[in-house]
Amino acid sequence: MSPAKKKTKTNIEDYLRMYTQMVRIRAFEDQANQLYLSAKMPGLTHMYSGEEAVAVGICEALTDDDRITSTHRGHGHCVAKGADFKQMFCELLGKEEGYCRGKGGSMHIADQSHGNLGANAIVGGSMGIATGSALRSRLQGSKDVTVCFFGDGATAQGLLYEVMNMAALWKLPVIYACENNGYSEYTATDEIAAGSIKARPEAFGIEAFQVDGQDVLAVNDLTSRLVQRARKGEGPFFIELLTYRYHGHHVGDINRDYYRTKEEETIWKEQRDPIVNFGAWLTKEGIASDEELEKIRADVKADSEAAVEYALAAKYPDVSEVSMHVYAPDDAA
Amino acid sequence: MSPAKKKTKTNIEDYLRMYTQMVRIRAFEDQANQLYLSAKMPGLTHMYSGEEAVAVGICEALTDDDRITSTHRGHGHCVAKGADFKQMFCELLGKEEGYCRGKGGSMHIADQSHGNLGANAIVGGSMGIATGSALRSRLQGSKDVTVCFFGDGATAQGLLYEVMNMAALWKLPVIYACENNGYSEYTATDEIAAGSIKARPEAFGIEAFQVDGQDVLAVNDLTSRLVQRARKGEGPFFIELLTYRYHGHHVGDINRDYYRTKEEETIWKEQRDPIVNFGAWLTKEGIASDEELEKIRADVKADSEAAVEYALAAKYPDVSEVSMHVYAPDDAA
Amino acid sequence: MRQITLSKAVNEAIAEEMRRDPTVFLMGEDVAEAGTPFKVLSGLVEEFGTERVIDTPIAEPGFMGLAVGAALTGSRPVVDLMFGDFLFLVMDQLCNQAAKAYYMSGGKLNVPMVLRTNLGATRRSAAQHSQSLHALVAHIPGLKVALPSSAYEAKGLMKTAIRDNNPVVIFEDKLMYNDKAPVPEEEYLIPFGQANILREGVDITLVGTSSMVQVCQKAAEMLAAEGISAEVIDPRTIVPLDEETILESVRKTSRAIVVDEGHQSYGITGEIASRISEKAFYHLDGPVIRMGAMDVPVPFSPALEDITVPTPERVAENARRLMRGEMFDAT
Amino acid sequence: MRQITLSKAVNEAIAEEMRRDPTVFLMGEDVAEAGTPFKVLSGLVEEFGTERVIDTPIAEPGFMGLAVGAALTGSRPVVDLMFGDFLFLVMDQLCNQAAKAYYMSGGKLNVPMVLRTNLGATRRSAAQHSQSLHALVAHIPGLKVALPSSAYEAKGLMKTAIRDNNPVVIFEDKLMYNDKAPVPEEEYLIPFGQANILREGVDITLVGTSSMVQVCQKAAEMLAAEGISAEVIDPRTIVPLDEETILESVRKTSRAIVVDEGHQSYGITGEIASRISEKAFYHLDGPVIRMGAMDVPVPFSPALEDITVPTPERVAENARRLMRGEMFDAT
Ligand SMILES: Cc1ncc(C[n+]2csc(CCOP(=O)(O)OP(=O)(O)O)c2C)c(N)n1
Ligand SMILES: Cc1ncc(C[n+]2csc(CCOP(=O)(O)OP(=O)(O)O)c2C)c(N)n1
Ligand SMILES: [Mg+2]
Ligand SMILES: [Mg+2]
Repeated sequence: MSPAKKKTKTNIEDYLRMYTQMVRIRAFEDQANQLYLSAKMPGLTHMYSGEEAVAVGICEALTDDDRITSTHRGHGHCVAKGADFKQMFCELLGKEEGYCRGKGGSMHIADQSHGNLGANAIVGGSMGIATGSALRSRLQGSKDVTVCFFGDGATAQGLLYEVMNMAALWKLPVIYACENNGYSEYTATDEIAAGSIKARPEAFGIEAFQVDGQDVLAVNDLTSRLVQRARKGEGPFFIELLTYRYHGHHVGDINRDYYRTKEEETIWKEQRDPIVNFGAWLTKEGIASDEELEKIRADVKADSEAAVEYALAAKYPDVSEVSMHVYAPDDAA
Repeated sequence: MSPAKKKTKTNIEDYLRMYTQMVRIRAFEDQANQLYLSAKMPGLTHMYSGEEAVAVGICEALTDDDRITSTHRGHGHCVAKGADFKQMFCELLGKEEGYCRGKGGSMHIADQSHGNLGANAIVGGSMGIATGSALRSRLQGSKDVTVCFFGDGATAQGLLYEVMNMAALWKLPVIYACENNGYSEYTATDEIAAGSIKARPEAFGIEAFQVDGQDVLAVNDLTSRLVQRARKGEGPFFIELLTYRYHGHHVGDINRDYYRTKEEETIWKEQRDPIVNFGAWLTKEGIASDEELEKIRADVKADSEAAVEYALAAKYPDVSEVSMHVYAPDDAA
Repeated sequence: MRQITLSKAVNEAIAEEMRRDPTVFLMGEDVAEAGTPFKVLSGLVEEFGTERVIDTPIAEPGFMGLAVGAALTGSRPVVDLMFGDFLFLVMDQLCNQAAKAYYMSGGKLNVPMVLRTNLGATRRSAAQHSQSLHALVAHIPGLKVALPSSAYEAKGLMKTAIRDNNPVVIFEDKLMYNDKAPVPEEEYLIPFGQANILREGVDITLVGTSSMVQVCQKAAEMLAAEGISAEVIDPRTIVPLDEETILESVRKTSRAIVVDEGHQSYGITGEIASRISEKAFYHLDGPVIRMGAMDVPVPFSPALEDITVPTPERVAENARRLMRGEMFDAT
Repeated sequence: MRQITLSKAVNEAIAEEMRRDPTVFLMGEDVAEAGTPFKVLSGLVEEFGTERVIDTPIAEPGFMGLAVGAALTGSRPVVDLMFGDFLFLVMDQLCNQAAKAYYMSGGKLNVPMVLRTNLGATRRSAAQHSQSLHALVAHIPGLKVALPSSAYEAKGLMKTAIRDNNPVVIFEDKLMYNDKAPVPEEEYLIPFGQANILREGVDITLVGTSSMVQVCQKAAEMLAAEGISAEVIDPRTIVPLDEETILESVRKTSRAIVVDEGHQSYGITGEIASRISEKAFYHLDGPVIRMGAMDVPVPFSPALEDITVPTPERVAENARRLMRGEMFDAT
């Protein structure tokens, strides 16, 4: 664990909140996976388990005024940015009380109230959106920063280079957060990314960093510094976060032998788990006891179960909603 | 002038051919400009004058089997790759004997017989095409190389980064030739390109070079080396050629003061003209006399005038051609 | 009333809205000092500065993406796309992102932005600078599509577009930039979904869009000289489409020709003609005739280009045949 | 005859053509070892190697561009686009480049390539993974567009597409990948521009495309039970369109419904219905009814998604009303 932060009263709260948030993501995904396996969830979904330190380390450096854009693997970002379990599960099940009234589902979940501009089912599709949000911040003289999450596979999309060029030219307050989990669907990153990912933003004059994405404190420290600098007009920035997804590319991707080994999975899960390792650090440093952490996990689990129950019982939108929300009304209307 | 090449019998022929080809481009553009100003040419067009050493230096390093893709500013590439004046002027005037039977015009002129896959009116639009031609060469075990011409402004197109990534991953025999003439329409390059153009391909693991685009020998030497290496599977490569366009962005762009100074234009024209400087070197080295060069210029001028006359008198395609060439017929047909 | 060019009308509309609403800004290639290659936006950067009139790199997908993000978070961008043909480059940002955000978010996020671009052939600009691609965006729910047919419409529709809370695509006819029309000094807006009846008539309805409104007007004049009374209707917006005005006219005239500059097949004319055939079926004296651009890429050669688009002569000829009750193939 | 899945049929077609012609190769995301997420291409990399079954980065515009360049210079690429919704990303390379090269070069350069992708909603995949966007490409001259409606068509049309000298876009219905149909062991090709009459009838013509062919078939069965005899026609390719077969049928039945899974407005149904209304006008007993998908982004919620697409029940209901001569609004 990065020892950059000192143990103070405030930090202790921060640490425990980060721990809790990571546990919440894991619990959410475990429930979502169960819902899928028991055929209670429509469609399919992409699990964030294993990458919790990335979303939490970053989002804990942001305020509700700061925006994020998310990806197809977006539940983690959504939880980390402050979303509520019930509304999330309702959305995943297509229920009226979902964040998007059931119209978006897992791949389009958004949470306007906490600055989550939404998941995106087009790989790289939100790179422009994030950069545009930062442009709006600059134009309106606001201080908010936007973080754009995307995967290593998404670095193949030309859009990234178009928007990084503009962000660099105009010094926009945007942070590109590349979650490098080593795979793009069923293909290893080296087979689809030439040269160096970090050198690419640098060629556009953007300061770039690489960080251990399993170390929530390292992620949070770096991001906090960059967010402060971005607020002062020193952006944009690029962070490559080295991480790993535990599950398949999506919930149905069960046989993975042809593209990655069981050993590799085991090493990441057993030696580099961001929650286990952070928990161990917290107890070693005397910040929390095993029992306290155990209670956090138990509470979160109970919460997530209750939310699932709630969502399963919640009602679907009325059929009349099908043609609502195609066009936003006039302000006068 | 780069002294890299020795003065031998063969080289003398090469040198004079390069000189002639540059003179041909200039003469072609002067005629095209006149046609436009006298309202004999339909549409509009983009002049290559000033950049001759780029097209000639590169294309003289290629064979007819090698392919190029060209741009909206494509007459120079077309001439340099071996095209005939008559068919070119016929195309610019929309005549049946044009390279594209008058259907393409200035912005789509192509010359299949010499490996010119065509000009493109979409900035960056041929980056994929050039790279795909190189992929075909690799797949079919051919030795030909493809050169992709594009401007500094075109480096803003994300497509470039998508295809460079694939070219680098698969070691394709393609050379990206970035004609940096300092402007993208009415905007200076620094205002639209962040960081370093040359560092961008390097970030994808592509060897990149910068060369004086007004020095035909320097361009030709570098390209010849890279073409040989690309044939051996050591590609792709990227060349940034520093050059200048004498005319406006297009023939109608007359008042340019708001985006570039008269002084700047004068310096390039009077001190850095690729034809004048190469001519001076040829006479200084005793390769050709002033009279010989003068005769080349006079012959080319006469050729170009004759071609214009021919094209003006040539006939338009029959109206029935309007619905021909929408679909290629079956091989059997 | 004063007469101003379409170009000036667009410029005024944007300037007025930028004065009124500080969240409106402009972006695109060479929109600032150069005022676009068509010079439509000249003078705006002088008034509003480079913060609100932003020159972008040649990165259409990229700056469309930025506009969507800015619009989603409280700005009102007006994006300039130099040629309608470049729409193909921005389709993902426009159709997968901008068009769907309001729906996918269950009404929580919306994208108030304008994409202004152009259409129209016969400028000798060849296949990649001459297309009329409005049918593509009209097919995508969530987008509104406006087709001004004169300076008056260009101003009124642009102002409405900027105030609309949805993504709106406006296609100007690039051959019309210098055409003048009466435009009031006073502020006015043209509501979306209200067709304009340019000329009343009783024998036949001519529905024309954008550049084809003038073509229909000229055809109507030719027909009038022969005693055929044509009604000319300009829908002004094709999404939303003012179906009622068109249907009412056809119920009266019993005959209709729909004229549009997009390719004929799978385009605008099919939709409008179908709605007429469906909903005014028992009033029709003959088939609804469609006249779009030929289904060929736009050729460069002047000898070929001009015959790809409908002309007043051909509209009038089809009208005569329809009047005579001939059964014919208009294509 | 043996029965195989649509997925297997596509796989066989590509394998056969790759064996026959060494210039044919495949490229796309996860097409090699993974055989695509739908597993349609499983086994091909084992037979043909990674040189001819090429996994690409997630760069749709880029690899479409590569395919155009390879096709222009002597290869015959088959490009796999994982979801039809990603068409928006490749429109420039497809529509400005591939579609126009033959024309712009005056017949000197051509682009023999196949873009295979899919369409179809009701898979709970939400607005960006459920679209049926075939109308967009059908509008662009220079492209051919095939819509297989069963394993039999999928194989025969794919083989024809690969041999065609033009860019062809094939949309498979992603809900049909596991549906089986009789497919001969012997080689066969299905020529483009030849509609298939699946069921003969005298009272009403049902024209259905892709996924909607089955819907029309089911509706026809329901109607048959009530004594209404429906003819069911599958155009198989919408560009070129076999207008004659459709017109001949309607001239016989005097009534028609056109059913397609793309959005209804400015889509496929408008074109086909218009051609019928124009060219069989004097044979029609009632308006040609169009049934497309609702003009809304595809919603995720199962409670909403299913009502956005035409169903056999609704087709049958419209047919009954048409038979009764009712005047009604089908939308
Ligand atoms: C434009 C586009 N192309 C392809 C896909 C299909 N797809 C979904 S996720 C994915 C892999 C993304 O890899 P990466 O960016 O590394 O994110 P990860 O899944 O590893 O989090 C692909 C190819 C898509 N959704 N959008
Ligand atoms: C996709 C696209 N965007 C914009 C344009 C309009 N346009 C034509 S040339 C040009 C500038 C190109 O600059 P550069 O690439 O540097 O080439 P140069 O003209 O300097 O040779 C622009 C913006 C276009 N043709 N295509
Ligand atoms: Mg990844
Ligand atoms: Mg330039």
